[in-house]
Amino acid sequence: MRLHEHEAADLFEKAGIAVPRRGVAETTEDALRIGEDLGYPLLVKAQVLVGGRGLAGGIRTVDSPDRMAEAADALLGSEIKGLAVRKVLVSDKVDISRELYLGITMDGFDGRPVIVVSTEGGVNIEETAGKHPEKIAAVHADPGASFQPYEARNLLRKVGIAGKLLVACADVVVKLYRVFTRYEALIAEINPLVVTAQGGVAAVDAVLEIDDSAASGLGEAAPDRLSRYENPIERKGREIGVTYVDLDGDIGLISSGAGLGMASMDIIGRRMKPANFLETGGGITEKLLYQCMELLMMKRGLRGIFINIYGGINPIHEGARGVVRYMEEHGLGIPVVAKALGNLQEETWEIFRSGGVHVVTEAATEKAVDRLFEILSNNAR
Amino acid sequence: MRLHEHEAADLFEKAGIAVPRRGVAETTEDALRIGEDLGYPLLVKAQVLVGGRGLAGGIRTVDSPDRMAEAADALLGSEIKGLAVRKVLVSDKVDISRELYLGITMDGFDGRPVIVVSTEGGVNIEETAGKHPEKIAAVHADPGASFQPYEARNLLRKVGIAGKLLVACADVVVKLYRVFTRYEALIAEINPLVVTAQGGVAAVDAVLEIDDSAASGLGEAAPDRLSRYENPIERKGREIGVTYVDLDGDIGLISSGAGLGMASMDIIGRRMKPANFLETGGGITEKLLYQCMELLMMKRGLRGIFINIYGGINPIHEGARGVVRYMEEHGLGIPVVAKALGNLQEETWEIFRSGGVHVVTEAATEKAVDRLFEILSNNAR
Amino acid sequence: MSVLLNQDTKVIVQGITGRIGSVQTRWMLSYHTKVVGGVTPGKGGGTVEGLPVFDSVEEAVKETGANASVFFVPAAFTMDAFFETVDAGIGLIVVVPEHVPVHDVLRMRAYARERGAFALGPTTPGVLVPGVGKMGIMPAAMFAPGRVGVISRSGTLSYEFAGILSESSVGQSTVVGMGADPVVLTNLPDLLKLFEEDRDTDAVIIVGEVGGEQEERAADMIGNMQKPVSAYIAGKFSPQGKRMGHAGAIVRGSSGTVDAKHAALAAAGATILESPIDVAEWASAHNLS
Amino acid sequence: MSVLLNQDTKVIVQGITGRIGSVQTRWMLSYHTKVVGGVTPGKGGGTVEGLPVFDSVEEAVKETGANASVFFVPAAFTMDAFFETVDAGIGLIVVVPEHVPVHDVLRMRAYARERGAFALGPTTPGVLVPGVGKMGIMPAAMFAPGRVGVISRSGTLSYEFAGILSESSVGQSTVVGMGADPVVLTNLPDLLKLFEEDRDTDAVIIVGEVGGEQEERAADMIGNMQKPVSAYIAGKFSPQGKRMGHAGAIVRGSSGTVDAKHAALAAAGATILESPIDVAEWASAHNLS
Repeated sequence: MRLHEHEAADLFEKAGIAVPRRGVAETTEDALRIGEDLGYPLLVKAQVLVGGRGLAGGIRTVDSPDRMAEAADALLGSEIKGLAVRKVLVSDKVDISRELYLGITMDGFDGRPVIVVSTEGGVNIEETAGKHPEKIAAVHADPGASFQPYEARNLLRKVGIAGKLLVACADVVVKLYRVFTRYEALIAEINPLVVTAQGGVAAVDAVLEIDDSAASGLGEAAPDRLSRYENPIERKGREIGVTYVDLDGDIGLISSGAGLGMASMDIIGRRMKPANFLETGGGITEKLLYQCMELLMMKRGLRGIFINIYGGINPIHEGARGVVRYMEEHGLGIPVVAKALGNLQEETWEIFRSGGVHVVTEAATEKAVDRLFEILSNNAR
Repeated sequence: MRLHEHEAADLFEKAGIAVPRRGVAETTEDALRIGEDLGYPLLVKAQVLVGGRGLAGGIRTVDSPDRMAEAADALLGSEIKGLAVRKVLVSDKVDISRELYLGITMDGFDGRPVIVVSTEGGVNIEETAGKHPEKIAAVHADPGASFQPYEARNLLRKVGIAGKLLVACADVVVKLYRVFTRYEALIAEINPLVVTAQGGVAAVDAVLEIDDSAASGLGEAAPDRLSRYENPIERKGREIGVTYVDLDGDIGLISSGAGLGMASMDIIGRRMKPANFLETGGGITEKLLYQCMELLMMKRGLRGIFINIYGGINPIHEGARGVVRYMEEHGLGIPVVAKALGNLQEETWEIFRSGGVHVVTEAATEKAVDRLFEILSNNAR
Repeated sequence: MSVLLNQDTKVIVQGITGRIGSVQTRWMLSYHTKVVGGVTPGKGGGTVEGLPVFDSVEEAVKETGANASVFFVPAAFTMDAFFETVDAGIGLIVVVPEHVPVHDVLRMRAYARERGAFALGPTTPGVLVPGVGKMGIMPAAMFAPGRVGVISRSGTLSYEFAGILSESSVGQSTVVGMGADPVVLTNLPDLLKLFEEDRDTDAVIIVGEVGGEQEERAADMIGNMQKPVSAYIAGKFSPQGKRMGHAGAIVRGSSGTVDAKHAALAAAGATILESPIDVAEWASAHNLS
Repeated sequence: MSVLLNQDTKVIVQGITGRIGSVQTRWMLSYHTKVVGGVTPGKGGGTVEGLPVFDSVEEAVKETGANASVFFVPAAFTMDAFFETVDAGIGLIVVVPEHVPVHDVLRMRAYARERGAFALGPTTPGVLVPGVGKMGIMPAAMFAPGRVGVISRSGTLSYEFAGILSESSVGQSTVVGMGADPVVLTNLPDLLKLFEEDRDTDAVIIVGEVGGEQEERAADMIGNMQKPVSAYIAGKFSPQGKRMGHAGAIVRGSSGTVDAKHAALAAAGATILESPIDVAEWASAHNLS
């Protein structure tokens, strides 16, 4: 779960990292009130969970209440890269003498967090990696151990940071690493980490992505997880405990694993368009698949449904009952093809067939998708 | 710094350990109000930082508002082992089916925390160690690493704890260890850890001693450290940054180290009585020793003062100036003997002598104490 | 022989008294796996499917001689169970649970490496050797004995590939689920090495997916292998491919896309499978049936 | 030779630019200690008392060949500096600061042991070898060269004992401050071993105090020593003897009182000194002047 900038900034500040004075506004009036408190000039930043916000016009500098009103009016309620702007962060405009980059993320292959610093802040680290790899330094941290200031200083010295700045930056690195471990983050990033005209160091942006599996994570600070799903079907999916991602096709998909779901989408995508990605994980019950059918049917204009499930940890016969019960109660009017293999596959097929589901008994998803394509082609004729 | 039971209980509860419902009262009215909220029977426990409170009459069971009023009246404002009772903890009286012991402390020699469990709760662990060593089990934890539930279960199994209780107790052990590390404790103890009639596990007492050097320790939860010094001179000592312990003799003592202070007391104690223990640590300045003199003179009836300081890390000549300035400004009327050796000792002697301090230049504290004894004997004649 | 699991593997089931643990124990037993007992703290002394239940792994090992363990414990207790199991000297641990916190996995991984234990998962279907046994949740119906090894990041896709192979009369030597998490307990190159060294395996299929760097970092190993390797990468049109954040990949310039993985694998000499069904043709071309 | 510090010891001062660090550097230099540089992060490039200041220990070691370090850094930064120093390969570390958090000391101690570094403190006056040099804050005036070793838990009492000995014309081989904290980086028995093995030491004085178990746990070592040992324990009338909590001591049945320590030491063959001044007589009885 990725936090909004203002949420991340609060956690960074709580950890002792300097963050510019700021306020969050949902209305232009709020923004003006914050402006009055803080004094101009100020930055107004759209709170949307997407990269490249600045280039997309989501960050504005304002030097008066009039400009503030203009900016807030323009941003609030607008869309940036398809995401609705519900809040703006109003923040002190810091006098910048230098911009640095600081990021911590998981190195999945190494199995350790990696801490990356660069003297090129405010731009994509990928860009720097391409153009000026010598301006980047990275070090791995040991899971379970703390990351000490001297390790941060050794890292920073590799990109030529020295003197008072060395100590000030090392302090931020250590504190950000503490945030990273404390909240069980997958990414913690400050870009840019700004050296102010006064010689201080401040986090002018704040990125924090928390591991969804980490219960201990945010504790009381936890924002409402469901509230970040702006698509109503996705939110509903989260509520019932499945991963649903809305797409713009018309073939509904239920799969019992992420890999199988991705492969199914890839195969559907060759000749048709998937309406969604849905994976149940290992928690299939009759009720869950009934609810998955409800979820799929929330979307208008589906032409067909493909169910691709395996009976490993999942009792697929129970799942089949849920699908069939939904079909009996609602009468879909569109074809359903199911490939269901593994433990208790024969029972499962029987249940599916009893409800009018087209059952494919071969292992290859390709064959099942072919079948759905044929049925839809025949129907269209 | 040792926390009061009610402070420790709050931290234990915050960590997820079950603690009986309770309230803290400073007046009998408060106690009665809490009694009304919780319902009788209840325990009333004097909040004093001393062991053996129960045997000294500091814990009472009350089954009605009348008895509550009696108990609160009797305890509040009384003294237990010389300590004033300012607060009582009013707590649910749990139905006890079994009492266990759980304690975590530093093993200074091993350099690791040691976790001790016993099936004999509610009594001194020393007593159990003497009578039933087989009912005690202990394990060391690795500093920096977490202590996992299975390690707790392995420990508890050694004293025969099994079944549901095994899992419930292991949970408490792990949580108490988390408290121990989180707050940088020197001691964390639950005695007794009670198995209730309903099969739950609850902390019926709560002991937590925090390392005074650990800044990160309590954070916002930190109680006012000064407020725990009930003796006004001790509190003042803490304020100026020295360790002062009030005693009932009449020879004032200033020493620049704990070992030297203890040895000085031991030597004074052979023929005279020390009025206090005072050690400055490594922070001597002119001002500090001036303040130390003020501190000493807060106590009535001093017959003489012995200053025993070394110039290693301390600029003792500056300290001497502070002493002499105090004497000049206040005119003590009692003899002061100083032994001051080490860096800049000659300058120091000169300053002391200029203010009428008797200077001893030999290394043995014994000699200096002899000198003070002689002076006092001569004066008495 | 086979990879990881063989006739000498004696398995305990951790979380055996749970709903899933007890059902899966039955499935493992019916596949003739040598399951010798189970562990659930606080429930020691009971039995499940006729097997003894112990309070601790230590006890289970002492009483049964177990040398492998499969986990059906809740995600929140997985790290505890893992440390306990490694400490008890168990050499092979299959961590089936999903949603184990990633920071826990880092520590479990370091713990296992320092102490020489081998582990799969989290979020793995486990390991299955047709005709010998299985640790985990793989549905027996999909598998047939043979000489092709399968390593899969996805549980369900490992069944899919085994199923397609079996239908084409291409049996499997061992099928291993690596685990689908961003950090897994054993990396792809280490698993490839086991298959390369296994005398009962003639060829290996990698079933990967978008994200992470496992496939790219396996290129060196693949380049050095004698046995033919094919690879399928799911997620070309994936809307959600778990991005592990640019900062990590930047260190080595990897991007984790399907295209990047295809390029790295192909350059190393692996055959790229565009769709799972293509594996049948590849197997036939290499005379693996 | 001598214990810990000798002619080959090249010392850096961490926190050399601080008020205490710079003054003590001057005192150490004036005692002819081979101080070769200092470290203060962020102040690299400057000089103190003519010595170069570095940003990191690594650099300091590279540039000066230092093999020992003495700390005058704030308590809160001590753990950081300690890890850095151990990592830089320094073999002897003297941690002068007081008020270092005990939980930090536990980790520092484990870190040093795992990596083979030797460390004194925290809250130690350091180590002094009369005529050779000193690391720490011991005031030179109190010491004279000779053949008696002193190990003290208290800084000021180490000066007191050295002073009494020197006045009695009994010189010292090496004086070591163990550190006054409840947990120290090196235990008493390990220090005793160094003195037992030192060819320049004929006898050893232990200056202990109430609390903890160092003296009791040294009994075995003392029992095996060839050289005479005497011991003084401060705090008979101490109102504050740091009690480390009964639960720890209970494990081994120790109580940490002066009487308990006297009993254990006497049983091991050490001479008990009732007052510091008694050390002169003991030295004379053993012909140590």
